[in-house]
Amino acid sequence: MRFILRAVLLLVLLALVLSLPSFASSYYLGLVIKIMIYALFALSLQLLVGCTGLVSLGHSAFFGIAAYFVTLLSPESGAGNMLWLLPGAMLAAMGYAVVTGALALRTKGIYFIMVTLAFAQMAYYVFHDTALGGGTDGIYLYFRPEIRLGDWVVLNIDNQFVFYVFTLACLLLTWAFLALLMRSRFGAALTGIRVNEQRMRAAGFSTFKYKLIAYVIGCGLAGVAGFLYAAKDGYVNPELLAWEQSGLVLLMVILGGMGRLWGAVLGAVALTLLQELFQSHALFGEFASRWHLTFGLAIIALVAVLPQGLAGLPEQLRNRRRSKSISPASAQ
Amino acid sequence: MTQTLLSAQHITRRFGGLTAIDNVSLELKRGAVHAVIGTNGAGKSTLVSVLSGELAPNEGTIHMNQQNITDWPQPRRARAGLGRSYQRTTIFPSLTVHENCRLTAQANHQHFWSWTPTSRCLKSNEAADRALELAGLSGFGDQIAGLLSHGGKRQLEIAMSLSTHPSVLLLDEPLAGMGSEETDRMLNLLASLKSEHAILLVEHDMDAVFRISDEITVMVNGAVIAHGDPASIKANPLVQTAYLGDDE
Amino acid sequence: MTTLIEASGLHTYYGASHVLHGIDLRIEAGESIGLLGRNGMGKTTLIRTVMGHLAPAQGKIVIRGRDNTRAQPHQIARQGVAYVPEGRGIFPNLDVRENLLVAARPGYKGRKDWTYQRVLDTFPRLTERLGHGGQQLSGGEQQMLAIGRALMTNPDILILDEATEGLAPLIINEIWRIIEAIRDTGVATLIVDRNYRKVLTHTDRCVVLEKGKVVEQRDSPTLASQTELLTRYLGV
Amino acid sequence: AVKVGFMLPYSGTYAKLGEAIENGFKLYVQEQGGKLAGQEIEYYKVDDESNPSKGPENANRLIKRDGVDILVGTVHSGVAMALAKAANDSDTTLIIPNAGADAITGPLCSKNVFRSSFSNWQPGYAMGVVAADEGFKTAVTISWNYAAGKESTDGFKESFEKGGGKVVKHLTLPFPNVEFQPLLTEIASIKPDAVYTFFAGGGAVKFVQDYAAAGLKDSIPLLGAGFLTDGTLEAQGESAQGLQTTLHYADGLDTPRDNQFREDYIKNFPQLPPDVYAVQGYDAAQMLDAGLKAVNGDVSKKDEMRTAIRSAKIDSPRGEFTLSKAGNPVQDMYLRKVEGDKNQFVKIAVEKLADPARGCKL
Amino acid sequence: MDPAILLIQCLNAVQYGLLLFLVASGLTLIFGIMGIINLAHGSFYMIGAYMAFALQPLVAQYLGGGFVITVLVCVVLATVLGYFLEWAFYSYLYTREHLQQVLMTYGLILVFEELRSIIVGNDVHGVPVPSWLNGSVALGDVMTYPVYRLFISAVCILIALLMFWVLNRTRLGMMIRAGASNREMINSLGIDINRLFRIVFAIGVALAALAGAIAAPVSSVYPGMGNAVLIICFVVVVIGGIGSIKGAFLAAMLVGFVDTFGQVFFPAAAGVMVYLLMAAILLFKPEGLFKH
Ligand SMILES: Nc1ncnc2c1ncn2[C@@H]1O[C@H](COP(=O)(O)OP(=O)(O)OP(=O)(O)O)[C@@H](O)[C@H]1O
Ligand SMILES: Nc1ncnc2c1ncn2[C@@H]1O[C@H](COP(=O)(O)OP(=O)(O)OP(=O)(O)O)[C@@H](O)[C@H]1O
Ligand SMILES: [Mg+2]
Ligand SMILES: [Mg+2]
Repeated sequence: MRFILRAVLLLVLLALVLSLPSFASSYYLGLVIKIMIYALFALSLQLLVGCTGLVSLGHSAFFGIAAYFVTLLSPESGAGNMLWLLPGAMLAAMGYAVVTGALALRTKGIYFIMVTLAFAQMAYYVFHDTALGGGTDGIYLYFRPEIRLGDWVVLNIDNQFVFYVFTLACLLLTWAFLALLMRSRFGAALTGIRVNEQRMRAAGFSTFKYKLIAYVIGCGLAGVAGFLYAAKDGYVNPELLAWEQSGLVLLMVILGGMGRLWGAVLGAVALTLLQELFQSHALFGEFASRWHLTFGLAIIALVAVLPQGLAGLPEQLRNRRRSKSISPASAQ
Repeated sequence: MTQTLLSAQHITRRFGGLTAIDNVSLELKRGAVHAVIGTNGAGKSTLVSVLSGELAPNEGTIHMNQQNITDWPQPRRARAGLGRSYQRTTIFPSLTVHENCRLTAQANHQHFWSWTPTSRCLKSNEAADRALELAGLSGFGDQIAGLLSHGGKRQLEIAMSLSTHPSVLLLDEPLAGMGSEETDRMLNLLASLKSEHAILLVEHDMDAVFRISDEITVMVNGAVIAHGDPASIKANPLVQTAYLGDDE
Repeated sequence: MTTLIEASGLHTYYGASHVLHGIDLRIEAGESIGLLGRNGMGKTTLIRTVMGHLAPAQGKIVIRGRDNTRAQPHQIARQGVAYVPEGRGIFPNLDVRENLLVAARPGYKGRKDWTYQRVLDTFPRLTERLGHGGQQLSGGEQQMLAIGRALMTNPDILILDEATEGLAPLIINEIWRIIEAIRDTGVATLIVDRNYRKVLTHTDRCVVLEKGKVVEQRDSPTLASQTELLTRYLGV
Repeated sequence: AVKVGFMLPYSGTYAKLGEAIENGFKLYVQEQGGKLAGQEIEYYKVDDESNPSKGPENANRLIKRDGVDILVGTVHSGVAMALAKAANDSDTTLIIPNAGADAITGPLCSKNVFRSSFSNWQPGYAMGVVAADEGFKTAVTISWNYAAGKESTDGFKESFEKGGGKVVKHLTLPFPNVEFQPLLTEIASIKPDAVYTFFAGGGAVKFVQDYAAAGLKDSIPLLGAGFLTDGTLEAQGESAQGLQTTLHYADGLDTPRDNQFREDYIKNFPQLPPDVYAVQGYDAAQMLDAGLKAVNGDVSKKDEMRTAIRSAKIDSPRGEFTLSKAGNPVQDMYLRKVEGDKNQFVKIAVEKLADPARGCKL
Repeated sequence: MDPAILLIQCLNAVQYGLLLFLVASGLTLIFGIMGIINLAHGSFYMIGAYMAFALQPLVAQYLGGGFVITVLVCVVLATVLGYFLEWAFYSYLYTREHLQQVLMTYGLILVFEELRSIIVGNDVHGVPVPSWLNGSVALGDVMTYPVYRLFISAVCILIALLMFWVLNRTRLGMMIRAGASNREMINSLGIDINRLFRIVFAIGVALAALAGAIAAPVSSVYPGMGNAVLIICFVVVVIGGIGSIKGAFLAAMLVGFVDTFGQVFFPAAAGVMVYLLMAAILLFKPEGLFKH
């Protein structure tokens, strides 16, 4: 019963998502694409933060490296081939992740946060201070990569709708992949490591290996998001690697709810839409240019009422209802 | 059958200026419970950590099944059959009791690219069930581990150590916080495990120690002051003044 | 004799799970009480409720005649209630000396029986470890520190939850001696310990809990002789 | 009606500049009776936060969501790059009222992109000429390690060395660090004849203060691109007095056109001084007006409109200017000197200075 | 390099390091010791600086005081603000997941920054150096060194010593550290942890504001100034080892030296030098220089 309900819900959702381009303007389609890219990005971080307990404040580095990778290696006069650009971008991100991850994982907790930040800042300054990627001005990607076999163009994502579907597919694949991963033994081990690493080692798990693999996978997926981002706007800038960007995606994960995959997606949707909402002159008039204020207050309010993030809301309500039915007793 | 599974020679471990373990040697044999007792701060927990690979010794070597494992990291030793429990409870409070054990049991089935959901991993489910049963927690499988009472958590701690089918068990005060009933059950369990395992038992409960152990090592201030069978230890005046006291 | 603590009709929940089912407990000044019961029967929960760490859903806690049901733990502590928790609660980032000194305060009505020096004299082992961080202590050392720290508050009642857990027999005897000494100074004690025989010998009265209810309450010597009761409730 | 989209910083460091630009633009439209070429002007606004990584989407808010005909923006070079890309992709006409990135009217120049301000190269080049004229032989350049700084100091170097001087060292510090002390010590140890610098906003204030506090101001003249002392004089106070900068605008130009502009501006926006940013906004509106007039307000005739803008002669408060092929003003660069709270006009440093537009294929 | 110049650069490094410590001091308390990840710390710094700017005329007019009175007024107001904020926003976060604090303090940054824009505007403003500190000393033949910077250094050293003393030598310090590691236990010992933490938080805010107010004459006040110092403050606290004043002080010095000489000797890599330093230190000492 529950399963059928879910399946129907899913189908309706899917139909809605697929028909979106027919009624949304190209701007809103773009907005949805952006949300999906951030959702993918947040998902990749959720694997680290929520699932493995590796709070990284340097995740934007991998996003940015992949974005720069496609942009720098795409030909200027025609579309590049996604068949190697996408894996290449992922590999570039993963390569940096292997090196920095192996080092950063020697530390724990807040120190890990800061070391990841440090490595991200290093990457940031490479693009910011050298001419490699056009310096602070950034560089353009003139043509979205396409899938090409020999001379046969299998998929061209130039069209906004195609790009939309392509992004959606990437998001869903990533989501499904992570969901499977977390249900597998590997995922269970990650959960164990998050909760109590000492015990996992005592049981016989080489936790370092697990963490490193999770880290590299997460960073590779961030690379996918970076690839899509570069393809979406065709413009990359060092600010893509800035710590503010890492902070933003971390906020998405926290707001959405840690440890639950769909929390990351919810967080990305919520944070992006809130920004959009408060910046809307149509709704807020002149006050829209003071959107930082409303946005900030909204975040504070959300933290206040959602101790477990958006994804924890149903559980929270359930608990509330239950504890109402019996007389309440709260631990302090 | 007395086969030596684990032997440690001349282990020394220092923390800064403090020598927590001072030239300690001991052997763990299949079929025997080897108790390590000693004053508080004698270095017993440190010894367990050194044997299990959590801490590196400053000096000395450790052999397991005739292999030199001194340089092996802890997970590798664990996979080779070395299990330990902790003096301070280290469980996964957010998971259920059964999941706790299943998770540790999976250490024996780490196939990276196996994608079956954990809940359907038969072998580890079985191992978990068995371990819970042994530790006397079979009815509690679905309870959230963090909500167990202190004693319950201690039992779970043991169950988790057992779930990986270790051949050598290092138990750091497994009876602490357990009621008499559970203590009894635990001792019976140890007695039944003895035939297949080599067991190192760190414990302050002297009744239990003298009841179950075959061999006792007494440590004071990092050094071994006595070693022998329970009767001789009980009679040893040195041990009495340093550790046992003149209990009624 | 005046009544120090009087708890009546306590019901305590953890979220949805109902743990204490209407417990009454009275402690007179200077009295020594043992709390017995199997694992998970609610001993710790009762203590934490009395200490103000858990809010009872129903019931009343009265200390020295004043209602303290909704009082914060620090307010309870300031009325002369000292607590040595299960698991000790040592401050890992403070050294031994600081762990003791941070707790120092005159007791109710300015009592000052326990000085830093007296505590150290009581636990010579701690004297050797003064500069060590709380985290570096062995289990037994930590336990001693926790008791010493509780004494630094010059309490009228000392609540000991599994105070001898993980201690060497020698030390355990020492601790029972100290408990006895504390009793002699007129400090009330509330003791939870799995060694029920020791509890019975070192207390005036014992309360037996089962599933969050008081099922038995007698003079310790009387209870000690009732083997079949003990077997029923404690499984011995 | 013609839809004009402002993509400007309304928050953060550059918020004030955004405001001035918008004011300037609106002032011109108001002077024309609220209409350009007979068309009502509808405004749309987006806060670009001076964040390039949000640039493309912010640009698309205006282009795609609001469907604007003309884009006006922005201050930050990186954001302007994003804006230019979005404008190119959608073939929207863009007028840049400040950002000076050389590339926009260089290798990335495009038929639909114009600038009413300057290229980073221009003030630097002008100052190089002045410095060489004054007989300085050696100079040190200093800026943040970012594109704008590099472009400006390169401009200076080009003309200064052409004039026989030598830039002995280019000092940089990471953006947005403001701990200048080590570099000031470097300067003191090199003892050049002059220092040329490119800083703006808070960094400019601090640099000028630190430079004076380190006692260098009296021994080594400090030269700069005009932003060093524009909108920052109140904060810089005494330490800025006498500094020489080059820019395409100055106080005390004393032309009827400029006096009129200033009077009107102060009347309309009493709380803000008429500054170079207001002029740039004002001229952006003039450029748009020139284009719209040529097509009688029909914005769909994009090519004609753009050709008209490109060939227009703008009667700016700063003095008349035309646009180069690449869309950048060909304008007089002024040497100014700080006197009180004014960047007082001294002389024309270079007449009709055109950006070389290196790499532009138009 | 000429030895005199080298010496001056060392002075610059020390001075910068001290300034960093001053800004990071409040963070050491709030983040390092209480364990609250407070992103809004930079905002408190900004608020201090803007208060110094905005209150100066008012103080002169109504209290007839100069710079010192202004700074004192800033500190008092900041303490009140901190006390209020802890009560209103932070107090209910202690029992939550640590990262929730990140989210909320991020919200606070936005609010503070926008309020600043609404109240004071977006201009850059200078804050005059008090006249009695307005001199300078000659260094070498062309350079001079402002007395005010020496004054800042003196204040930094004073604060460092004071903090060290309070935290390590006084009972208040013990209570703070104890409360940071186990709130429930310190509560059981009769100490009102909520009030204690509220006070400590307020002191942390006051320190940040003090740093802002004192640094204002050399840094001027400008939009976004708070966020610019935020990350470097965290770097300082973390390099030093969380919870260690001594460590934070040393780390600030190290960062000062690395940054100064990085700019001089490796200008191309100046941006990454500090981060390289942090990464290197944490890789060899995974818990900072002085772990607690
Ligand atoms: N990480 C550490 N750093 C410094 N000293 C330590 C550390 N761990 C333990 N010690 C010290 O080493 C000594 C031995 O400690 P250990 O925990 O092994 O004792 P133990 O025999 O298990 O005592 P108990 O029976 O009380 O648990 C103690 O004095 C303790 O203070
Ligand atoms: N934090 C908690 N949340 C929910 N339930 C809890 C929690 N702590 C304890 N319980 C439950 O409350 C009951 C009483 O626990 P309590 O710790 O009071 O028992 P106890 O008598 O002290 O046992 P022990 O001798 O093992 O310490 C147990 O069933 C336990 O599972
Ligand atoms: Mg031990
Ligand atoms: Mg208990």
